[in-house]
Amino acid sequence: MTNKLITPTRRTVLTGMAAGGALLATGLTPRFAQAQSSEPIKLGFQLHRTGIGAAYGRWYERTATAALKVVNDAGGINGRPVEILFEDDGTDPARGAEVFGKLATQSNCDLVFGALFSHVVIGTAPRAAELKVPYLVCSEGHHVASGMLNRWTLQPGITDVKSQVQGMAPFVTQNLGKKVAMIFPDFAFGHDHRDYFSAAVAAQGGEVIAQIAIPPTETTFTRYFPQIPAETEVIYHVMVGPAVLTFVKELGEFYGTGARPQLFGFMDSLEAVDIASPGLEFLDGSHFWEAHPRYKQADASEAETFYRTAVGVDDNGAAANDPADVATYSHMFSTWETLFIIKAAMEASGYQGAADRQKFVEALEAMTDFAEGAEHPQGAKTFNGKTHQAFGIQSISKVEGGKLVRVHQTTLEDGQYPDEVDYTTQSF
Amino acid sequence: MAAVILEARGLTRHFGGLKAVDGVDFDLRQGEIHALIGPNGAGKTTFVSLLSGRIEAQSGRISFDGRDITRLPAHARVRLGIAYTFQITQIYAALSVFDNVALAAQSRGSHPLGAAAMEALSRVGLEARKDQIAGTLSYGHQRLLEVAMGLALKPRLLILDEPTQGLSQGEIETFNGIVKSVVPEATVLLIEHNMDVVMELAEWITVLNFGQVLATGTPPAIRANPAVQSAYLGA
Amino acid sequence: MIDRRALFLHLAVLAALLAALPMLAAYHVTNIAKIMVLAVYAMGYNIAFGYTGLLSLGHAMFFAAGLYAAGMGISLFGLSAAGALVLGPVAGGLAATLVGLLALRTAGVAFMIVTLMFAQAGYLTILYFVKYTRGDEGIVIARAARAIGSVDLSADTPRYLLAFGIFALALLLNLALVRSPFGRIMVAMRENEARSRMLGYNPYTVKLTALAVSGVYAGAAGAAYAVVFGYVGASLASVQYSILPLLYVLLGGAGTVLGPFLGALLMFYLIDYASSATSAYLFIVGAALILLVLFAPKGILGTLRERHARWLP
Amino acid sequence: MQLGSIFLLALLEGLVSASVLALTACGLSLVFGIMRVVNVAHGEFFMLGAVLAWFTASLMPGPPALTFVAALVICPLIVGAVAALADMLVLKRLNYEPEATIVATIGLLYILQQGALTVFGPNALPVPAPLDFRLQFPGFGYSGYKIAVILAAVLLLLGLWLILTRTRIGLVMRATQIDRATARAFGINVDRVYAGVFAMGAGLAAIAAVLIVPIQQAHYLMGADPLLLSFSVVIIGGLGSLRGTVVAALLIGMVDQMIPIFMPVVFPAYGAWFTPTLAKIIATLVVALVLVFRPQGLFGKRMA
Repeated sequence: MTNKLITPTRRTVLTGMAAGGALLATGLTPRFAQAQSSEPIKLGFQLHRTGIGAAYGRWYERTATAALKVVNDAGGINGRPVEILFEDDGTDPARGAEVFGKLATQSNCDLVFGALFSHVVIGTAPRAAELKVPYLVCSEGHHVASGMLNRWTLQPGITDVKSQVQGMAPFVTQNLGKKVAMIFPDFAFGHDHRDYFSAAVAAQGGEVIAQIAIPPTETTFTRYFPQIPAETEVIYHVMVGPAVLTFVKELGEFYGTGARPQLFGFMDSLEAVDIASPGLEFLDGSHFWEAHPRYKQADASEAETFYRTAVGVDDNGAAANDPADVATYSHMFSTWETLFIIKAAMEASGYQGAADRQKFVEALEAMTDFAEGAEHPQGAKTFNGKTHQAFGIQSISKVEGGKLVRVHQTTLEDGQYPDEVDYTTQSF
Repeated sequence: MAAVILEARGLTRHFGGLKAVDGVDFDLRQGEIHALIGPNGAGKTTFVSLLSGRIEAQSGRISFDGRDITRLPAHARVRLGIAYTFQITQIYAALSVFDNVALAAQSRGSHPLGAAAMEALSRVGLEARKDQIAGTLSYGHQRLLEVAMGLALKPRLLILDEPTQGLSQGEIETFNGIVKSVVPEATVLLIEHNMDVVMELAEWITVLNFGQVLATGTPPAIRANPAVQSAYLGA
Repeated sequence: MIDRRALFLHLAVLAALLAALPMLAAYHVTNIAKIMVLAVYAMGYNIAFGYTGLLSLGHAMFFAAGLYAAGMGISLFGLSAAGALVLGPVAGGLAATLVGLLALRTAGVAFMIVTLMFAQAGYLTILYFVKYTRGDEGIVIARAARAIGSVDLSADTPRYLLAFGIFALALLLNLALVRSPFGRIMVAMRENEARSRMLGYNPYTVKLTALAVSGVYAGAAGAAYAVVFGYVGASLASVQYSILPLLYVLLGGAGTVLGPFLGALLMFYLIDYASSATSAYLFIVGAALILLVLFAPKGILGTLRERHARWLP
Repeated sequence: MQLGSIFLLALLEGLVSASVLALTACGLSLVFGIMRVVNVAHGEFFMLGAVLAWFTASLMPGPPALTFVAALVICPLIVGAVAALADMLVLKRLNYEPEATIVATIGLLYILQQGALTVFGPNALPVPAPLDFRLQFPGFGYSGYKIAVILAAVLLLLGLWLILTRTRIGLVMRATQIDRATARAFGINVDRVYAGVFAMGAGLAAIAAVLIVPIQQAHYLMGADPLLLSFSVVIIGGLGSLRGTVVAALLIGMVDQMIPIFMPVVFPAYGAWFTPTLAKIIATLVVALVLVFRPQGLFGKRMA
């Protein structure tokens, strides 16, 4: 076992002294210094390998591993090789904090990144501040930009939900309809959608005429559909968890082939689910938000093609070696991009080791733009150092013949909102 | 004659169609040793269970020392001074002999606890075994421990349900001595099959049959009662 | 009445925990602090289950009562950390008393299911009041609030010392409780309820008292968790957090004072080490439960007491 | 929607969930009634049935209707075998001591859950419905398969009832339930009966799960909900009473479906503060209170 319960033991001190003595005797001290600086940079990854987030976790791990290979092939960070240590957090906040501590203090990782589920992020963030270790989350929650977390927690790789929702609203009201019924899970993530979308729709002159909250433990949904008012023009749905497919299927059965409102959904509902699954035919013609289009679009950039190949995803957004293994494509790019941002910020701050962690955060806070390219295949982004939040371009795709085709892209301005916090005024 | 300490009137308990106890009137006088006898299934154990509160009466009334206790739960009756020892040995098998008796003494608020517990143990001759785990005692000793727990409660009424069952002759003699030493400070109600024990100890006997009182009186009177004889002999 | 050897053993364990602090790596300082807090929770569980024989599947509710009393007290009402640590046990005891008043009308299997149902209702209640609790996401307690006087409880050493202080107090009180006359009555209730009733003890009040004490422990642990680790969330009120103390107690030894700590220590590190090798740690928890009830129902210290050290409390 | 349509929809949805619940809860009730074992892993047997249905359906060639029928036969058998094994290896050795068996079945729950995750992965696994037609009612459309589920469940429950009342197997099971020792004296192999009953209980959960997967998909965390609902059903119906279980399943299944459907119609504030989550809280408390104040259930007689 590599874990040391009590440090330092007499034996490790003795071996250390012996090794040092040997080095001095053979006059190899200069090479030793060089060896120290070429020691790998260790990045901890808080992974949802088990628990409710497991479907995402698998793809987060694959994407981060692919990005790591690209980084190392290009010479690593500051000329040093990079390692990622993956540790399962069970998608549980308490375990998340423990895992963070383990990665930071036991495995001596330089920083930790990768968490997706909001409760894990929120449960872990205090630990990051206590240990003064940067924590880069890939969660799309509004918790970072809302100011509830701390200076050590940042979300530079993916847009937060408030911005996403706000960016969507004009398209929905202008193209689909002005009277919206919302269906969302009755917990914090769903409430974010409810609150921010209702406000954004109102600002566009539309109206949310029904808010249907569904309890988190629910497995069937038909019984909620009669609450959708008859005059509804658009149904906005955002469901998460394993029951989402049921939700969509039941909605399809409910409306059948008859006249139905327009459907606008968040891709969260169908991440890792094949659009061609039995029962989903009725989604044809409906619209989805996507952060990153799952199906390779006709105008896909070179960077996009490179990214797909590197991660091992085919043109339909499934694993290249198993077409039934559908990716969580709309979210997983965040781990890729976050790794390149880590590289950029470490190089900008001249990061050498744990002592430079604060410099790393400051360097990241000073960043403002990420240009589209192999490092940012999802698209260009701005980064707000004060709120620690990145803002990117969102896509709206339409289901056509069992595939998702992009019909609209938001601009960076669409998703802007006034700052709610200035982390840079907080002490480290 | 001494004052009546416990009085039951019209006490009834049926189980489905079985009239286990059926309108029994019963008096117990302060300081006596009273035996309750009757054939198997006569309702003796049910009757004392009603007195001790382990089973609730369907109708009738029980008063103890002038106080109506009919609706009082069992543990509250114990606190009033009605102690009950089980027909089937019910000791704390996993605890030490001392702890068994201490639990009884503690319930009465005896102080100092240790001395009170040891006194009860010495009255049944188990003081040397105080640290032994109760479940490892011989059967006879377990029965004596059961009695010691009853004594440690310092009861005003001690109900003993077939206490000598399974005891050797020597143990029965010890037991008889213990019971005699309890009165007249306390009163004893004894369910017993062993007629020798009954005749040696009881000052008064009540005979139950089919849930009803068949006869009641002094030992010689009961022995001479033809109804009792026919009930017992089946004649 | 406390055996000298027993007192010495417990004081030695406490001394060792204190002496270990400067020697432990940072990672283990936090871990042991967490283990001590969870051990307080498990000790409370043990008072109900190990000593009184009440197998509850709803203790997460009592833990959460302390957790949320402290967490919401601080974040919504500006309570001090010290105040939260006092409020937590009160809330835990109150929750346990309320649940006990109803649940103790049942016994055995029905008691397990009733407590499970109450805890499930408690969990859903946290989700329902999402405006105040932030539901599944939970509340982060500001670092500034996690201090007693000028001592920052989010730093390693004060955190460890606070957890140690609560643990030491809980352990010594537990020792005193089980060696007190009331402790003997709790065990009597576990061993033979009918007998105990016929010795004049009211099973309902005895069990209710034990459950309330158990709730006070759970609430204290919950409050300590909130203050020391700064996070309060619904997942800490889920069924899993009712099973956890049961597992610790079964492993360490039900009805032993040190068992819950030993169980928590071993289980925590078993899962921690296993999680680097395999993600199948649920399997380990499941297998541990089954193997324990099959082959070592008395747990480590219970078996030790039976074979070698009868004096172990 | 018209009130009549709403009522029809509520009725249909209520019947679907009641029929599946009745099958699942009968399994739990059977095990409790005959073995006096509270099986906390019951929901995981349900889950296992569902993921195995996906496995069978995706491995076997042939049209969905054929693979589905195959799954309906194969999955309960496999799940039953797993249950029988658990009974022989664990529960029997615990001598069916109530508290120890609960702890052991909690352990089993974790093991089965982890096993399903390791073998089948974390994704929701869809199974195509063997019947693919929709019924259009005034105001809403409805899956034809769901109607078939109701019919299938009724037939299966009838079959169960016949087995229990009209066959030697049922007689042996009832004899064992009344008195283990006497049953043994009459030459009944009690060990085998227990293993069989435990397998049958798990098998019923598995059948229910196979019926439901074309509607709900299989997922390794799906066992919790049926477990809690089954507990509620068995408690309300009276522990160990099959008839009570079926009646309670009907009641709970209906109420569970009807609240979100009818409350918005009759109660305008529904959704504002009286959310479905609050309805669930109340339902859970009601079940707990029934167990406290009427442990024989709403439909059972108090035992003397």
